[in-house]
Amino acid sequence: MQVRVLFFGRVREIVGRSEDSIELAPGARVEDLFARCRELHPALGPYRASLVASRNQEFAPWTSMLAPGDEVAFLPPVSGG
Amino acid sequence: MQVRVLFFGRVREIVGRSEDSIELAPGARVEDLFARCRELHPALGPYRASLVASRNQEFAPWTSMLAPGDEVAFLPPVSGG
Amino acid sequence: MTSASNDEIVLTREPIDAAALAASVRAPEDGAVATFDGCVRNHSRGKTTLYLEYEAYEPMALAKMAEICAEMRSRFSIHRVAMAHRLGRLEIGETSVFVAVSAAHRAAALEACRFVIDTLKRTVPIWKKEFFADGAVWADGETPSIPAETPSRKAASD
Amino acid sequence: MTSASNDEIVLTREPIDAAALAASVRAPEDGAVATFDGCVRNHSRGKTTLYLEYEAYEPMALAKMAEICAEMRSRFSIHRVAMAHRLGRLEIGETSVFVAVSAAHRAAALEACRFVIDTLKRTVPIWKKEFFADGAVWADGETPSIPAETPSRKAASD
Repeated sequence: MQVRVLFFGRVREIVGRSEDSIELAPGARVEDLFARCRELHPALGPYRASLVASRNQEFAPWTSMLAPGDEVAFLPPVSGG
Repeated sequence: MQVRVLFFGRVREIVGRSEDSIELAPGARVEDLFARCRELHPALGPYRASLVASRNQEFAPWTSMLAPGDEVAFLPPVSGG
Repeated sequence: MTSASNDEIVLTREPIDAAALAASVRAPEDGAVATFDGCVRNHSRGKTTLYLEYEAYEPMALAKMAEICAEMRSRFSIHRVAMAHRLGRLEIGETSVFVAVSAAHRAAALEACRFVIDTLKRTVPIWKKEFFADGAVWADGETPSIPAETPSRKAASD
Repeated sequence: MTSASNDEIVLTREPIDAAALAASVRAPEDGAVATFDGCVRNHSRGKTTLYLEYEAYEPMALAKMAEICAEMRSRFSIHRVAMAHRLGRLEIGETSVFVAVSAAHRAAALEACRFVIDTLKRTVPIWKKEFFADGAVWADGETPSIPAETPSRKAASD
Protein backbone atom coordinates (compact mmCIF):
# COMPACT_ATOMS: atom_id res chain seq x y z
CA MET A 1 0.00 0.00 0.00
CA GLN A 2 1.07 3.59 -0.52
CA VAL A 3 1.03 6.36 2.09
CA ARG A 4 1.94 10.04 1.89
CA VAL A 5 4.48 11.39 4.36
CA LEU A 6 5.01 15.09 5.09
CA PHE A 7 8.10 16.80 6.53
CA PHE A 8 8.23 20.12 8.41
CA GLY A 9 10.84 22.36 10.00
CA ARG A 10 14.11 20.70 10.90
CA VAL A 11 12.91 17.36 9.50
CA ARG A 12 12.08 18.96 6.15
CA GLU A 13 15.58 20.40 5.99
CA ILE A 14 17.21 17.06 6.83
CA VAL A 15 15.16 15.17 4.27
CA GLY A 16 15.54 17.91 1.67
CA ARG A 17 11.90 17.79 0.61
CA SER A 18 8.50 18.53 2.11
CA GLU A 19 6.69 15.34 1.15
CA ASP A 20 7.10 11.84 -0.22
CA SER A 21 5.09 8.78 -1.22
CA ILE A 22 6.19 5.53 0.41
CA GLU A 23 5.23 1.95 -0.46
CA LEU A 24 4.65 -0.27 2.58
CA ALA A 25 3.51 -3.83 3.19
CA PRO A 26 -0.10 -4.25 4.33
CA GLY A 27 -0.40 -4.13 8.12
CA ALA A 28 2.42 -1.61 8.49
CA ARG A 29 2.35 0.76 11.45
CA VAL A 30 3.56 4.34 11.89
CA GLU A 31 6.85 3.06 13.32
CA ASP A 32 7.42 0.92 10.21
CA LEU A 33 6.96 4.01 8.05
CA PHE A 34 9.50 5.90 10.14
CA ALA A 35 11.97 3.00 9.81
CA ARG A 36 11.58 3.17 6.03
CA CYS A 37 12.12 6.94 6.04
CA ARG A 38 15.26 6.46 8.14
CA GLU A 39 16.62 3.99 5.58
CA LEU A 40 16.12 6.61 2.89
CA HIS A 41 17.45 9.50 5.09
CA PRO A 42 19.83 8.12 7.78
CA ALA A 43 20.30 11.63 9.26
CA LEU A 44 16.76 11.33 10.68
CA GLY A 45 17.86 8.66 13.17
CA PRO A 46 19.05 10.89 16.02
CA TYR A 47 15.80 12.89 15.94
CA ARG A 48 13.46 9.94 16.53
CA ALA A 49 13.08 10.59 20.27
CA SER A 50 12.06 14.22 19.77
CA LEU A 51 9.44 13.57 17.09
CA VAL A 52 5.74 12.88 17.40
CA ALA A 53 3.72 11.33 14.64
CA SER A 54 0.44 12.44 13.12
CA ARG A 55 -1.88 10.31 11.02
CA ASN A 56 -4.51 12.05 8.92
CA GLN A 57 -3.89 15.30 10.82
CA GLU A 58 -4.33 13.86 14.31
CA PHE A 59 -1.51 13.09 16.73
CA ALA A 60 -1.07 9.30 16.65
CA PRO A 61 0.89 6.67 18.59
CA TRP A 62 3.86 5.06 16.85
CA THR A 63 1.95 1.77 16.97
CA SER A 64 -1.01 3.09 14.93
CA MET A 65 -1.93 0.85 12.00
CA LEU A 66 -1.74 2.52 8.60
CA ALA A 67 -4.23 2.30 5.77
CA PRO A 68 -3.70 2.96 2.06
CA GLY A 69 -3.71 6.68 1.28
CA ASP A 70 -3.00 7.79 4.85
CA GLU A 71 -1.26 11.14 5.36
CA VAL A 72 1.46 10.84 7.99
CA ALA A 73 3.87 13.43 9.35
CA PHE A 74 6.80 13.21 11.78
CA LEU A 75 6.60 16.46 13.71
CA PRO A 76 9.50 18.15 15.53
CA PRO A 77 8.71 19.91 18.84
CA VAL A 78 6.25 22.69 18.03
CA SER A 79 7.29 26.33 18.52
CA GLY A 80 4.42 28.52 17.39
CA GLY A 81 3.38 31.60 19.30
CA MET B 1 -8.89 73.61 63.58
CA GLN B 2 -10.47 73.39 60.19
CA VAL B 3 -10.39 70.35 57.87
CA ARG B 4 -11.77 69.80 54.39
CA VAL B 5 -14.06 66.83 53.82
CA LEU B 6 -14.95 65.39 50.40
CA PHE B 7 -17.97 63.29 49.43
CA PHE B 8 -18.24 60.86 46.48
CA GLY B 9 -20.83 58.59 44.92
CA ARG B 10 -23.71 57.58 47.17
CA VAL B 11 -22.32 59.68 50.04
CA ARG B 12 -22.20 62.77 47.83
CA GLU B 13 -25.85 62.23 46.92
CA ILE B 14 -26.89 61.80 50.57
CA VAL B 15 -25.02 64.88 51.70
CA GLY B 16 -26.13 66.86 48.67
CA ARG B 17 -22.72 68.42 48.10
CA SER B 18 -19.25 67.25 47.10
CA GLU B 19 -17.21 68.97 49.81
CA ASP B 20 -17.40 70.87 53.05
CA SER B 21 -15.18 72.65 55.60
CA ILE B 22 -15.61 71.48 59.19
CA GLU B 23 -14.37 73.08 62.40
CA LEU B 24 -13.05 70.56 64.95
CA ALA B 25 -11.41 70.73 68.36
CA PRO B 26 -7.63 70.17 68.41
CA GLY B 27 -6.81 66.48 68.85
CA ALA B 28 -9.82 65.32 66.85
CA ARG B 29 -9.61 62.03 64.99
CA VAL B 30 -11.17 60.82 61.74
CA GLU B 31 -14.03 59.22 63.70
CA ASP B 32 -14.79 62.55 65.38
CA LEU B 33 -15.05 64.19 61.98
CA PHE B 34 -17.46 61.51 60.83
CA ALA B 35 -19.58 62.01 63.97
CA ARG B 36 -19.76 65.73 63.18
CA CYS B 37 -20.78 65.00 59.56
CA ARG B 38 -23.48 62.63 60.83
CA GLU B 39 -24.89 65.37 63.03
CA LEU B 40 -25.10 67.61 59.97
CA HIS B 41 -26.44 64.81 57.72
CA PRO B 42 -28.20 62.13 59.81
CA ALA B 43 -28.89 59.99 56.70
CA LEU B 44 -25.17 59.11 56.70
CA GLY B 45 -25.53 57.01 59.85
CA PRO B 46 -26.56 53.67 58.31
CA TYR B 47 -23.63 53.81 55.84
CA ARG B 48 -20.88 54.03 58.45
CA ALA B 49 -20.03 50.30 58.34
CA SER B 50 -19.56 50.30 54.56
CA LEU B 51 -17.30 53.37 54.39
CA VAL B 52 -13.54 53.65 54.55
CA ALA B 53 -11.77 56.88 55.34
CA SER B 54 -8.92 58.57 53.55
CA ARG B 55 -6.72 61.28 54.96
CA ASN B 56 -4.67 63.37 52.55
CA GLN B 57 -5.41 60.89 49.74
CA GLU B 58 -4.27 57.76 51.61
CA PHE B 59 -6.56 55.19 53.18
CA ALA B 60 -6.54 55.86 56.92
CA PRO B 61 -7.86 54.19 60.09
CA TRP B 62 -10.82 55.81 61.83
CA THR B 63 -8.52 56.49 64.77
CA SER B 64 -6.07 58.63 62.75
CA MET B 65 -5.32 62.01 64.35
CA LEU B 66 -6.23 65.00 62.21
CA ALA B 67 -4.18 68.14 61.61
CA PRO B 68 -5.33 71.57 60.47
CA GLY B 69 -5.91 71.70 56.72
CA ASP B 70 -6.23 67.93 56.30
CA GLU B 71 -8.25 66.62 53.36
CA VAL B 72 -10.49 63.75 54.48
CA ALA B 73 -12.98 61.66 52.50
CA PHE B 74 -15.48 58.95 53.52
CA LEU B 75 -15.40 56.53 50.62
CA PRO B 76 -18.16 54.08 49.68
CA PRO B 77 -17.12 50.65 48.35
CA VAL B 78 -15.19 51.26 45.12
CA SER B 79 -16.59 50.02 41.81
CA GLY B 80 -14.21 51.12 39.07
CA GLY B 81 -13.27 48.89 36.19
CA MET C 1 -1.63 62.62 32.75
CA THR C 2 1.56 60.58 32.69
CA SER C 3 3.67 59.38 35.59
CA ALA C 4 6.98 57.47 35.61
CA SER C 5 8.73 57.07 32.26
CA ASN C 6 7.35 53.66 31.32
CA ASP C 7 3.96 53.96 33.03
CA GLU C 8 1.12 55.82 31.33
CA ILE C 9 -1.71 56.49 33.78
CA VAL C 10 -4.79 58.27 32.55
CA LEU C 11 -8.19 59.44 33.81
CA THR C 12 -10.21 60.92 30.99
CA ARG C 13 -13.69 62.10 30.06
CA GLU C 14 -12.99 61.40 26.37
CA PRO C 15 -13.30 57.97 24.68
CA ILE C 16 -10.30 55.74 25.37
CA ASP C 17 -8.28 54.85 22.24
CA ALA C 18 -7.47 51.23 23.11
CA ALA C 19 -5.52 50.51 19.94
CA ALA C 20 -3.28 53.55 20.45
CA LEU C 21 -2.57 52.58 24.09
CA ALA C 22 -1.81 48.98 23.11
CA ALA C 23 0.61 50.23 20.45
CA SER C 24 2.22 52.68 22.88
CA VAL C 25 3.58 49.96 25.21
CA ARG C 26 5.22 47.98 22.41
CA ALA C 27 8.96 48.07 21.77
CA PRO C 28 11.49 45.97 19.82
CA GLU C 29 12.68 44.20 22.98
CA ASP C 30 9.17 42.97 23.82
CA GLY C 31 7.83 39.55 22.90
CA ALA C 32 4.38 39.96 24.40
CA VAL C 33 1.65 42.54 24.91
CA ALA C 34 -1.38 41.62 27.02
CA THR C 35 -4.40 43.90 27.19
CA PHE C 36 -7.66 44.06 29.10
CA ASP C 37 -10.58 46.16 27.89
CA GLY C 38 -13.51 46.62 30.25
CA CYS C 39 -16.57 47.72 28.32
CA VAL C 40 -20.11 48.76 29.18
CA ARG C 41 -22.47 45.77 29.01
CA ASN C 42 -26.07 46.18 27.89
CA HIS C 43 -27.38 44.27 30.90
CA SER C 44 -26.80 44.05 34.65
CA ARG C 45 -28.80 42.63 37.58
CA GLY C 46 -31.05 40.94 35.01
CA LYS C 47 -32.10 44.29 33.57
CA THR C 48 -31.32 46.31 30.46
CA THR C 49 -28.68 48.93 31.15
CA LEU C 50 -29.20 52.31 29.49
CA TYR C 51 -25.84 53.89 30.30
CA LEU C 52 -23.31 54.30 33.12
CA GLU C 53 -21.73 57.18 34.96
CA TYR C 54 -18.31 56.97 36.60
CA GLU C 55 -16.85 59.41 39.10
CA ALA C 56 -13.48 59.37 40.85
CA TYR C 57 -11.58 60.96 43.69
CA GLU C 58 -9.20 61.97 40.95
CA PRO C 59 -5.86 62.80 42.63
CA MET C 60 -6.15 59.80 44.97
CA ALA C 61 -7.22 57.53 42.09
CA LEU C 62 -4.15 58.57 40.07
CA ALA C 63 -1.94 57.96 43.12
CA LYS C 64 -3.44 54.49 43.66
CA MET C 65 -3.01 53.63 39.97
CA ALA C 66 0.65 54.63 40.22
CA GLU C 67 1.01 52.42 43.32
CA ILE C 68 -0.44 49.49 41.38
CA CYS C 69 2.18 50.04 38.66
CA ALA C 70 4.97 50.10 41.23
CA GLU C 71 3.70 46.98 42.95
CA MET C 72 3.34 45.22 39.58
CA ARG C 73 6.94 46.05 38.69
CA SER C 74 8.12 44.51 41.95
CA ARG C 75 6.21 41.29 41.17
CA PHE C 76 6.58 40.81 37.41
CA SER C 77 9.31 41.32 34.80
CA ILE C 78 7.48 43.73 32.59
CA HIS C 79 8.50 46.60 30.36
CA ARG C 80 5.77 49.22 29.87
CA VAL C 81 2.27 49.73 31.25
CA ALA C 82 -0.64 51.86 30.12
CA MET C 83 -3.76 52.08 32.25
CA ALA C 84 -6.68 54.36 31.49
CA HIS C 85 -10.07 54.82 33.17
CA ARG C 86 -12.93 56.78 31.68
CA LEU C 87 -15.08 59.13 33.79
CA GLY C 88 -18.48 60.72 33.16
CA ARG C 89 -21.28 59.22 31.11
CA LEU C 90 -20.54 56.06 29.08
CA GLU C 91 -22.79 54.43 26.49
CA ILE C 92 -23.20 50.69 25.91
CA GLY C 93 -20.10 49.17 24.28
CA GLU C 94 -17.73 51.97 25.28
CA THR C 95 -14.48 51.21 27.09
CA SER C 96 -14.52 52.13 30.78
CA VAL C 97 -11.05 50.80 31.63
CA PHE C 98 -8.12 49.69 29.51
CA VAL C 99 -4.84 48.09 30.57
CA ALA C 100 -1.90 47.19 28.32
CA VAL C 101 1.34 45.58 29.54
CA SER C 102 4.42 44.66 27.51
CA ALA C 103 7.15 42.22 28.51
CA ALA C 104 9.85 40.04 27.03
CA HIS C 105 7.82 36.91 27.84
CA ARG C 106 4.14 36.06 27.82
CA ALA C 107 3.63 34.89 31.40
CA ALA C 108 4.77 38.20 32.89
CA ALA C 109 2.61 40.26 30.51
CA LEU C 110 -0.50 38.15 31.12
CA GLU C 111 -0.11 37.90 34.89
CA ALA C 112 0.72 41.58 35.30
CA CYS C 113 -2.29 42.61 33.20
CA ARG C 114 -4.57 40.53 35.40
CA PHE C 115 -2.94 41.89 38.56
CA VAL C 116 -3.60 45.46 37.41
CA ILE C 117 -7.29 45.05 36.69
CA ASP C 118 -7.98 42.91 39.79
CA THR C 119 -6.18 45.39 42.06
CA LEU C 120 -7.70 48.45 40.43
CA LYS C 121 -11.18 47.11 41.17
CA ARG C 122 -10.31 46.65 44.85
CA THR C 123 -8.30 49.77 45.65
CA VAL C 124 -8.85 52.71 43.28
CA PRO C 125 -11.46 55.26 44.42
CA ILE C 126 -13.77 55.22 41.40
CA TRP C 127 -17.54 54.70 41.54
CA LYS C 128 -20.01 53.46 38.95
CA LYS C 129 -23.69 54.35 38.78
CA GLU C 130 -25.90 52.15 36.61
CA PHE C 131 -28.91 53.69 34.85
CA PHE C 132 -31.91 51.47 34.03
CA ALA C 133 -35.34 52.26 32.62
CA ASP C 134 -36.79 52.16 36.16
CA GLY C 135 -34.09 54.11 37.97
CA ALA C 136 -30.41 54.23 38.86
CA VAL C 137 -28.24 52.44 41.44
CA TRP C 138 -24.68 52.74 42.61
CA ALA C 139 -22.90 49.47 41.77
CA ASP C 140 -22.08 47.11 44.61
CA GLY C 141 -18.42 47.74 45.18
CA GLU C 142 -15.48 46.41 47.10
CA THR C 143 -14.37 47.87 50.40
CA PRO C 144 -10.63 48.62 50.25
CA SER C 145 -8.48 47.20 53.04
CA ILE C 146 -7.45 49.73 55.63
CA PRO C 147 -3.91 50.02 56.94
CA ALA C 148 -3.17 49.15 60.56
CA GLU C 149 -3.76 51.64 63.38
CA THR C 150 -0.32 53.14 62.95
CA PRO C 151 -0.25 53.31 59.19
CA SER C 152 2.89 53.48 57.14
CA ARG C 153 2.46 55.19 53.79
CA LYS C 154 3.85 52.11 52.03
CA ALA C 155 1.29 49.69 53.44
CA ALA C 156 -1.63 51.93 52.69
CA SER C 157 -2.21 50.69 49.16
CA ASP C 158 -3.08 47.12 50.07
CA MET D 1 -10.36 31.22 7.05
CA THR D 2 -13.24 31.22 9.53
CA SER D 3 -14.72 28.30 11.43
CA ALA D 4 -17.70 28.15 13.78
CA SER D 5 -19.90 31.23 13.99
CA ASN D 6 -18.22 32.90 16.96
CA ASP D 7 -14.67 31.63 16.42
CA GLU D 8 -12.37 33.33 13.94
CA ILE D 9 -9.31 31.18 13.23
CA VAL D 10 -6.70 32.47 10.83
CA LEU D 11 -3.33 31.46 9.39
CA THR D 12 -1.96 34.23 7.20
CA ARG D 13 1.17 35.39 5.39
CA GLU D 14 0.01 39.02 5.61
CA PRO D 15 0.50 41.29 8.66
CA ILE D 16 -2.06 40.62 11.41
CA ASP D 17 -4.40 43.56 12.11
CA ALA D 18 -4.60 43.21 15.89
CA ALA D 19 -6.90 46.21 16.43
CA ALA D 20 -9.40 44.89 13.87
CA LEU D 21 -9.43 41.41 15.47
CA ALA D 22 -9.86 42.88 18.96
CA ALA D 23 -12.79 44.97 17.69
CA SER D 24 -14.32 41.96 15.93
CA VAL D 25 -14.94 39.97 19.13
CA ARG D 26 -16.72 42.82 20.91
CA ALA D 27 -20.50 42.96 21.28
CA PRO D 28 -23.01 44.90 23.42
CA GLU D 29 -23.48 41.95 25.80
CA ASP D 30 -19.75 41.80 26.60
CA GLY D 31 -18.14 43.45 29.59
CA ALA D 32 -14.58 42.36 28.92
CA VAL D 33 -12.17 41.77 26.07
CA ALA D 34 -8.75 40.24 26.81
CA THR D 35 -6.06 40.08 24.15
CA PHE D 36 -2.61 38.60 23.79
CA ASP D 37 -0.19 39.82 21.12
CA GLY D 38 2.98 37.79 20.58
CA CYS D 39 5.55 39.88 18.76
CA VAL D 40 9.01 39.33 17.33
CA ARG D 41 11.68 40.29 19.88
CA ASN D 42 15.00 41.78 18.76
CA HIS D 43 16.98 39.32 20.91
CA SER D 44 17.01 35.62 21.76
CA ARG D 45 19.58 33.25 23.29
CA GLY D 46 21.63 36.34 24.21
CA LYS D 47 22.01 37.32 20.56
CA THR D 48 20.54 39.91 18.24
CA THR D 49 17.71 38.46 16.18
CA LEU D 50 17.53 39.59 12.53
CA TYR D 51 14.16 38.09 11.62
CA LEU D 52 12.05 34.94 12.02
CA GLU D 53 10.41 32.46 9.72
CA TYR D 54 7.33 30.46 10.69
CA GLU D 55 5.96 27.41 8.91
CA ALA D 56 2.92 25.27 9.71
CA TYR D 57 1.28 21.99 8.85
CA GLU D 58 -1.60 24.18 7.81
CA PRO D 59 -4.72 21.98 7.76
CA MET D 60 -3.70 20.25 11.00
CA ALA D 61 -2.82 23.58 12.63
CA LEU D 62 -6.25 24.99 11.77
CA ALA D 63 -7.90 21.84 13.15
CA LYS D 64 -5.90 22.09 16.39
CA MET D 65 -6.75 25.78 16.75
CA ALA D 66 -10.44 24.90 16.36
CA GLU D 67 -10.06 22.18 19.03
CA ILE D 68 -8.55 24.77 21.39
CA CYS D 69 -11.58 27.01 20.83
CA ALA D 70 -13.95 24.13 21.57
CA GLU D 71 -12.05 23.13 24.70
CA MET D 72 -11.96 26.76 25.86
CA ARG D 73 -15.73 27.03 25.46
CA SER D 74 -16.21 23.96 27.62
CA ARG D 75 -14.03 25.50 30.36
CA PHE D 76 -14.90 29.21 30.34
CA SER D 77 -18.05 31.32 29.87
CA ILE D 78 -16.87 33.30 26.90
CA HIS D 79 -18.58 34.88 23.92
CA ARG D 80 -16.32 35.26 20.89
CA VAL D 81 -12.74 34.28 20.06
CA ALA D 82 -10.32 35.41 17.39
CA MET D 83 -6.96 33.68 17.02
CA ALA D 84 -4.51 34.41 14.22
CA HIS D 85 -1.00 33.12 13.52
CA ARG D 86 1.33 34.61 10.93
CA LEU D 87 3.47 32.42 8.64
CA GLY D 88 6.51 33.17 6.47
CA ARG D 89 9.13 35.82 7.23
CA LEU D 90 8.50 38.24 10.11
CA GLU D 91 10.52 41.32 10.98
CA ILE D 92 11.31 42.59 14.48
CA GLY D 93 8.22 44.06 16.18
CA GLU D 94 5.69 42.29 13.96
CA THR D 95 2.88 40.24 15.48
CA SER D 96 3.34 36.47 15.12
CA VAL D 97 0.26 35.44 17.06
CA PHE D 98 -2.80 37.31 18.28
CA VAL D 99 -5.66 36.13 20.49
CA ALA D 100 -8.77 38.11 21.48
CA VAL D 101 -11.55 36.77 23.71
CA SER D 102 -14.76 38.51 24.78
CA ALA D 103 -16.96 37.60 27.73
CA ALA D 104 -19.57 39.06 30.03
CA HIS D 105 -17.06 39.05 32.92
CA ARG D 106 -13.35 39.70 33.20
CA ALA D 107 -12.16 36.45 34.80
CA ALA D 108 -13.49 34.30 31.95
CA ALA D 109 -11.98 36.55 29.27
CA LEU D 110 -8.57 36.72 30.97
CA GLU D 111 -8.35 33.01 31.81
CA ALA D 112 -9.58 31.89 28.40
CA CYS D 113 -7.07 34.17 26.65
CA ARG D 114 -4.25 32.64 28.65
CA PHE D 115 -5.54 29.11 28.03
CA VAL D 116 -5.52 29.73 24.27
CA ILE D 117 -1.96 30.97 24.02
CA ASP D 118 -0.55 28.40 26.45
CA THR D 119 -2.30 25.53 24.66
CA LEU D 120 -1.42 26.82 21.19
CA LYS D 121 2.26 26.74 22.08
CA ARG D 122 2.02 23.10 23.21
CA THR D 123 -0.23 21.55 20.59
CA VAL D 124 -0.42 23.45 17.28
CA PRO D 125 2.01 22.23 14.57
CA ILE D 126 3.81 25.48 13.81
CA TRP D 127 7.59 25.92 13.77
CA LYS D 128 9.78 28.97 14.21
CA LYS D 129 13.27 29.47 12.76
CA GLU D 130 15.38 32.25 14.26
CA PHE D 131 17.88 34.08 12.05
CA PHE D 132 20.96 35.63 13.64
CA ALA D 133 24.03 37.32 12.14
CA ASP D 134 25.97 34.05 12.55
CA GLY D 135 23.35 31.63 11.32
CA ALA D 136 19.88 30.26 11.90
CA VAL D 137 18.37 27.77 14.35
CA TRP D 138 15.01 26.11 14.79
CA ALA D 139 13.55 27.27 18.12
CA ASP D 140 13.47 24.79 20.97
CA GLY D 141 9.88 23.66 21.01
CA GLU D 142 7.47 21.64 23.05
CA THR D 143 6.67 18.02 22.29
CA PRO D 144 2.89 17.57 22.08
CA SER D 145 1.38 14.81 24.22
CA ILE D 146 0.42 11.73 22.28
CA PRO D 147 -2.91 9.98 22.74
CA ALA D 148 -3.01 6.51 24.28
CA GLU D 149 -2.37 3.43 22.16
CA THR D 150 -6.03 3.20 21.18
CA PRO D 151 -6.63 6.87 20.55
CA SER D 152 -10.00 8.52 20.56
CA ARG D 153 -10.22 11.53 18.29
CA LYS D 154 -11.44 13.64 21.19
CA ALA D 155 -8.43 12.98 23.39
CA ALA D 156 -5.98 13.68 20.63
CA SER D 157 -5.73 17.41 21.23
CA ASP D 158 -4.19 17.20 24.64
